[in-house]
Amino acid sequence: MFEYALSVMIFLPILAGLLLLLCPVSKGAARAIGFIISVVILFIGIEIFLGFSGKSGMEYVEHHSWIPSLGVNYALGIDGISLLVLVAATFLFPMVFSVFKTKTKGFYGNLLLAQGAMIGAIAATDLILFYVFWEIMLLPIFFMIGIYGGEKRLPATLKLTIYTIAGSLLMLAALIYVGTSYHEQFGKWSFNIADLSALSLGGGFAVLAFLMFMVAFAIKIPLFPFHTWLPDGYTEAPTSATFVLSAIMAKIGVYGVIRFVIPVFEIEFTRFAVLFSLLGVAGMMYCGLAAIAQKDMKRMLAFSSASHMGIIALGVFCLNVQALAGSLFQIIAHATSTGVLFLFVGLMEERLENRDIDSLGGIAYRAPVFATFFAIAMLASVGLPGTSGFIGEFLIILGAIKFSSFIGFLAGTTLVIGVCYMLWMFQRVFFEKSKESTDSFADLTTGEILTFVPVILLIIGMGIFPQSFLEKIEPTAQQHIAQISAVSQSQVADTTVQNPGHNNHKN
Amino acid sequence: MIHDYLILSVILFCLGILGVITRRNVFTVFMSIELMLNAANLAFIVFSRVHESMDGHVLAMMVMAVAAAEAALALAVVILLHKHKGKLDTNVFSLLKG
Amino acid sequence: MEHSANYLGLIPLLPLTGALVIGLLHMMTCTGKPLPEKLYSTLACIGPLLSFFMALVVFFHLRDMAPEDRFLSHIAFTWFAIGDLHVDMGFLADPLSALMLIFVSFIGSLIHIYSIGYMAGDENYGKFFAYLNLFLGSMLILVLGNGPVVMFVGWEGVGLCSYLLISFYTKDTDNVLAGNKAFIVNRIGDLGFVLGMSFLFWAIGSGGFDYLSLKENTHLLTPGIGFAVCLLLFVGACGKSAQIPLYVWLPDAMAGPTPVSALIHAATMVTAGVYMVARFSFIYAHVPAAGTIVAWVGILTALLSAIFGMFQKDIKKILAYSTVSQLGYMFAGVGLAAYSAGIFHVFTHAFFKALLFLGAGSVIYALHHQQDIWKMGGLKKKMPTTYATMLIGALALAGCPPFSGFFSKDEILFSALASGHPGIWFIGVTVAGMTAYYTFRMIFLVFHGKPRDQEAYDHAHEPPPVMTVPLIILAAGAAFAGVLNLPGIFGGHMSVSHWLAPSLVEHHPHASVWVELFAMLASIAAVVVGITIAYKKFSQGAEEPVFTGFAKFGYHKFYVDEIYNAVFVQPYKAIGSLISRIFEPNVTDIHVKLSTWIYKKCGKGFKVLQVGYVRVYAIYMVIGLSLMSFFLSQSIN
Amino acid sequence: MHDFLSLLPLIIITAGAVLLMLLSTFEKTNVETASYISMGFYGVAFFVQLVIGCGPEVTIFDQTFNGMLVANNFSMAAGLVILGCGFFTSVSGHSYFKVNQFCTLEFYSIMMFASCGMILLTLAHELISAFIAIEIMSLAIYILVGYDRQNVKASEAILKYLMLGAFAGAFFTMGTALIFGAAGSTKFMAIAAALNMTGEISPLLLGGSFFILVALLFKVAAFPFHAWVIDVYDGAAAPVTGFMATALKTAAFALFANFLAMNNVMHSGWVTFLFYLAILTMFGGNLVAIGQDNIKRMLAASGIVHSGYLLIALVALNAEQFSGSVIAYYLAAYAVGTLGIFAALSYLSGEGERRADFADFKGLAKVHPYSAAAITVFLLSMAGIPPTAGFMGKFYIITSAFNEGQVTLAVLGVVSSILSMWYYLRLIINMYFHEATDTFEIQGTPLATAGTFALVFCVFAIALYPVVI
Amino acid sequence: MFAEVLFIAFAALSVLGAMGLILFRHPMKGAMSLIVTMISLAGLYALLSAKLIFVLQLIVYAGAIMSLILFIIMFLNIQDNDLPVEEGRFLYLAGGIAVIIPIASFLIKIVNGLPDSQVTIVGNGFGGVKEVGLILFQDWLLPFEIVSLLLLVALIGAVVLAGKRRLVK
Repeated sequence: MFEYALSVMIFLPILAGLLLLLCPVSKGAARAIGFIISVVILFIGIEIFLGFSGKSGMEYVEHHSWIPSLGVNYALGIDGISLLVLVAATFLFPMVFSVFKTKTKGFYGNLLLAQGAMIGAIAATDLILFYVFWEIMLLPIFFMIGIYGGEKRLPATLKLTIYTIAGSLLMLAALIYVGTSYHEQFGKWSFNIADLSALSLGGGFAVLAFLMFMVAFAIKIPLFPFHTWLPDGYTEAPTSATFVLSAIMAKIGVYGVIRFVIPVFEIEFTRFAVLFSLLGVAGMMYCGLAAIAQKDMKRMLAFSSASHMGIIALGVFCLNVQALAGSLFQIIAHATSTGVLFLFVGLMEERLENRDIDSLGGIAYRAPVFATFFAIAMLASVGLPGTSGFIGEFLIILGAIKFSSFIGFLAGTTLVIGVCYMLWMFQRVFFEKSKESTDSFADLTTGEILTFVPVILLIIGMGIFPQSFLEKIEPTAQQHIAQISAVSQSQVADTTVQNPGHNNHKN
Repeated sequence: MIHDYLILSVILFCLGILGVITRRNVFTVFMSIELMLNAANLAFIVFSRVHESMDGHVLAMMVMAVAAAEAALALAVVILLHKHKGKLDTNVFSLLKG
Repeated sequence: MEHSANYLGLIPLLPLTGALVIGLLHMMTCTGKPLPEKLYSTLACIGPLLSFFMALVVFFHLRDMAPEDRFLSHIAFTWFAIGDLHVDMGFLADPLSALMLIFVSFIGSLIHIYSIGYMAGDENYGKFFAYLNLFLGSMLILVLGNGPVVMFVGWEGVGLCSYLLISFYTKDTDNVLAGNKAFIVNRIGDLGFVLGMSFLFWAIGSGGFDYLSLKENTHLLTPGIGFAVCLLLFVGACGKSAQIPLYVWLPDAMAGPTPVSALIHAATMVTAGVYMVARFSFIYAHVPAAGTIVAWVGILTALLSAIFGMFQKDIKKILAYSTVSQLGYMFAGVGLAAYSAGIFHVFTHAFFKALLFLGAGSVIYALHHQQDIWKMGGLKKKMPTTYATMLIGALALAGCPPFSGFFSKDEILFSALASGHPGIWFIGVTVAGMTAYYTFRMIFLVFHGKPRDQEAYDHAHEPPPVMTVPLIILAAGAAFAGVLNLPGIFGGHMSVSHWLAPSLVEHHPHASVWVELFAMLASIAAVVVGITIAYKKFSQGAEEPVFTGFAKFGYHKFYVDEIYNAVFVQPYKAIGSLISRIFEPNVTDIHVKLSTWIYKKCGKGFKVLQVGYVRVYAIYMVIGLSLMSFFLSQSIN
Repeated sequence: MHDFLSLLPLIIITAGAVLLMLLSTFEKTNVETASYISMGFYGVAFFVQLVIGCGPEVTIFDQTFNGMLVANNFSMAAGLVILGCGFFTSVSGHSYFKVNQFCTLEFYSIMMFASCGMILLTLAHELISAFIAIEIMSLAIYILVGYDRQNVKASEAILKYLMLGAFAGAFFTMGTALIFGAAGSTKFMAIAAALNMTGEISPLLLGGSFFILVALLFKVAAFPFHAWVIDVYDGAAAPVTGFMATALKTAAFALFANFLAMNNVMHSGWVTFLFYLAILTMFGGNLVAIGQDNIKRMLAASGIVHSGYLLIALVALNAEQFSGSVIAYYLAAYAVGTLGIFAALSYLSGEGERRADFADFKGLAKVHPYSAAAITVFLLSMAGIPPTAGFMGKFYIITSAFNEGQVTLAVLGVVSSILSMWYYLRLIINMYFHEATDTFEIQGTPLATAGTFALVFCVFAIALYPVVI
Repeated sequence: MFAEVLFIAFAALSVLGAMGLILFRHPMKGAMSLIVTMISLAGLYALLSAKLIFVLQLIVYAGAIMSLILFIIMFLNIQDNDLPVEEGRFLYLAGGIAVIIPIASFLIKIVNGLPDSQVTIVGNGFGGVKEVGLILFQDWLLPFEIVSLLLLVALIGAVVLAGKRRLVK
């Protein structure tokens, strides 16, 4: 039954999405179909999560030949790295269908397409297949922003699309380079990630290819200074698209780094780890600082999301198992906190048609349930212990300290920076005197409460019982780190990475 | 001696190019192209003579045939253009640009 | 030897459950018809009282064990484990935490009861109790946690609750700002805590990241890392316990309801820093230099806030500064490795400060939220119970023998002198005098003399018993708690110190009885001087003075808030807007803008080249050809 | 017998052309019938071509034709593409000429003659036959371009194309003459033999092959011989533009590849030259395309860019074991996308092609969602976004470039496709993200619409089952 | 010797004719000078023993094609004021020459790299009708056949483009 679970998860939403786009279906029916499909996917996702044994290998493997002459396969599988990302991509979608009632069928269709493509990108173990899904998932987002976005959507869409496509095309070149190198070294074609990790690359172009990969992922994550598409994109996008972008798509960027870059480019990765971790930290601080000055709630959250992504990326670059596991955990924690915050803002926007922080106020008195939920998600996003946000951030900071005390210190400042803008925003929007614009704000309906309660419970549950998640990802994370440290010790024993003191000096 | 023939062919060819790029009269341009074809023909004949094979002659004949066909079409086009504008200046036809 | 006690987990869980239940009830009903207050108050008090009861059980359980293995632990579940890092959601009760546990739950319960009266009629009655329960639960986690990470949960939890409670009256922007400030400043401290924890883990944490394992591995700690860890942890303590330079949030935190001030800012949350340093005594003992820094920071904080306290006119602000000042003492104590003295001061301070705050609350309650002491006066007659209890509290705070404050404070000052820090001792004695002065300044202005605001005075009355009874209980504690740690000089056995000894790594300075006596007399003298001056100046209906010179400087708290605002807050916001207005669109985005610009220009340029003249196209071809031929003719010779 | 079978598609097409030519003398036959007839012939020829398949390499009628025609997998695939292009052009012509009534029966006849020349071109392994085939193709295309005699733009287009085409043809003859002088023959086999003898390209051969390359580069609109293509595409009718953009390019590249792959010496001699030209072509094309507001002009410019990619494939081809599969696949992918757009344009652009600019298609998605979606698919395919055929094509080309060590070219190819995103997206944005101001009435027959959707299917089918490789 | 003199004469004539083509403003004069070039080229073919081509050059090229061109020129009745005013023609010429020099020098370099040899008129039927015809129909059957196709296309094209249009509905 679950032999083809991954394929079903990929193609069920894609086919349903295409059907919605192509067939004349009413708005409500489209939403219902989308909801049902996403719930089905959710159940399969839960089943996969529960059935996942947590050993370090791939599970739920599917393998079919696609382009034999180049060794490209339709190969799917899930391991500890992809599991949580997959969970994020499956768990959160039903909410979108349940919360946003007013969109057209094309919107729901695109949403389904995005989900299918994302699951495809997460589950693919073949680089080319991954790339295919990676590109496909941008398309629905493109249309969603362009058609349903805000006032200034056109430049934002263009910027986002061209930016990300530019990145991914560079990645295409890099991954083909990797494939041909494999062909040269082993005499046969393969783009399977397990095979490719056996590659030993060297020389100038390896570095270039590595950087191309990294740029592609850095744009998607987005890592400073490649984040400039994000504020406009996130702000102008319809909220559910923002949610998809922030909660899942950005994570696939991080996931890509872990899955595809680390195993193939161990040496380059260790060599550049300091640089990239600095970028991660710089992005965290930069976006965090930028967030405080925002007047638009969504834009503020956009910067906040970028800021958190900086931390998550940092965890990947720290090259130890705590930070890596922290990042993986934070992937889903961030999806449930910041992602859900975007949904909340979307709700507010739907009700008030206003996101301007200064013109809001006193929502907590009108909508206590909403305010409470918002506060919980917000606290999770600032990493309060007992919520999902803490575990990941703590592990990342812990790992960063090991990696370099200076970077660790800077990473720690996220605790302060995040809380500043969040509290200030919360104060101005939810507290203080209620204003005319918010007088009519209605609290969450029962349906909406039912939608959000699972997530809220997940936020808290993941904060209290993270081990059930961590134990599934730990073996793979251990294996990854073992692999990279073996290589880095044998080949670049004297590089900067091993010596935090030296890093301090360098920075 | 062969050199002289070939150089003559080159000169004619280059004069043909010159005609194409410097003149605006449709007729002159077409005739310049004919001149280039003739230069090529001369080269065919010369090489044919060098290799002492008559393949070059056949090739030259083919080129003549092609030239004839092209000329036929070109003249039809000239008539067409003349009907439109009454002029044979290539610069007159610059609606499509940018 | 494992002493397991499953019920340990219940102690924090009970108030937390209460918080959840009350919170849900309140959330669901607050827009409609509110539920009866009785329901909330009953629900709210069950948890803390049960916790207190269990704390007593823990205490007696521990007492029955041999002193050297007096600990109970309970590991609920593995919280998270990655690589070497293994963190359990576990609880540890040893003498130190048991002591904290008892008074936290005890005072917590009392404050809950007091709040029933104080908050009566508030529209957010339920919310208040939910927060209060949540706060108590977090505090209990903090105290009971078996390792730094679990402690951090409570640590952040109380920070959150203090934010929620300080900004309880959310309609007023200032309150929310005060709450924000508290949370943010606390977070700065937490940053230190987290970093300290991380360093600690990488240094000695691989064998287990709970106190007991860490204690066993302390010898692995290198002095350098140890020093860093101590300082970083102390930064955390500074944040939570309001020490220089992070004390600024505490006075502002008085914006919350008065029971909150009592609970958070007297008895429990602010002492967390002291508790933490004592908890890590095994590390601080390892690095004495760090302890000295802690002590100096503490005593300077004491001095600074005593100065501020002398000039305040808001009754709660006075108490707030006195809290900061007393916390300074505590840090001086724990910094000088007199952990038990410090903890004992925490203990006594909890009683008298809670008492004072609740008493102040009564006054404020009676005067309809009037907090300015220059608008009070002569309340002695109207509110005798309050007056009597507060007087006891004031005497304890001032350090008058034989009240509790005297013994605990004296213990600290004595160890300062004995361990060879006369500077600290001297400042400590001075601060004692100042404390006496401003405490009695408050007492005299509020209760003595003539009423300054006749109308308010006329309406003033003693609060209901639900509020006065806790006052009386606390007064008893404030008066007699000192007995628990009576030094040998008075024939006592230092019971608290002995009780705490297994949990702490401390060395007792040995000094002669004369030194002890001298120290005691000196501080008594200082107190007497302080009270006398206060009596002279304020007992007979003094009028509000206009501050000038140093007094004005002191009244404005040396303009520290303004300086912080100018040095940190405004630049922070300025950087934020600089980034988002100028940097983001013009600098970071420059590669996008530039490439777009070049791209468009090129497009225009090539559009021009497409002139539409066929001859020109031929010329392009020929130019291309001729360039190519030029290069090709280079290749043939 | 196989020799004859290999020529059968060519014969069928020629027969069709002649038949239509004869029919045109009868008043009774109308244009629609003619388009059905041509569809039929194209279809039959396509399937014959498909069914015959091919062995590795067959010299057709070795004795009679003296080894001038060689069929192989590559020519077979290119032939399929050309026939497919012809078929779909007839399909879109059917609708187009319902609205734009300047068509006569000869249109289809000439188109089939053009296809005939193209197929000859894919088979030709001899220079003068190739030249004649080029001329058959070109003359036919000239006629098609200028078919609308009332339209001064069409006449201008034919003038430009004819003049420059003949100019390039003159270079081809000169090149042939020089090669004839160097090798004593114009057959590829003989030239290859001569090259193998010397081991390097002699100056005379260099000059000759240079001129031949120039002519071919002109035909494929490589930089700097690209300027004509934009104006000519603009001036020609949409179906014609589609046809010349795809089939002509396929045929020209077939000859190009066959010529270069004649042997290793020839190929390696020109690698550097083509390397720079590929770069220039890609970037030049992109920069031209950026500024265009007219869809056909943009597509013309993007065609230049695609020629650039194909030049990469030429640089990276392996002359020792030439299969041409990468080029053929890319050509097919490109053809499907481009034909699709032109098919859509031929029923959407209205009478006299009044909707030609990007802005004219604002809000198309609101009125004709399916057509807009189809155009989007084609554009994405041309932009190389998976899972379309264009992506696979690009993937193969970059892979082959890497595999032959042409790293720089591969990377620059990628950079160029980044640059090209803008103008492809621009049309999509216009169609989807604006409100409709036009009613977009569709006159004519539904055939072109059907053809468009068939091509959408092809885009995905080719991508997901890359049979050619 | 005689051949050389003839070559020089023909070459000079042909170059002069070509220059006339480029320089004369009126296409009629250009066409006349092109005919000069073609005839002198025919002479050169004769010198190269290409008898058939010599004949064809005279008949087909100089005769048929050029008279067709002349006919059209006269048919269109081109007046002086119909002609483009080509200002700066000589400037263009100078620029054009500058552009062409690399091409020319490239070609001349190639030519100079070839071994030179004398050309004498060969008898023995080289270039005769029969010999060329045999080759044409034996070796070059394919080009010959497809040229017919080409001519057919050109024919139809001329009809379509310049002929009388009858629209078929």
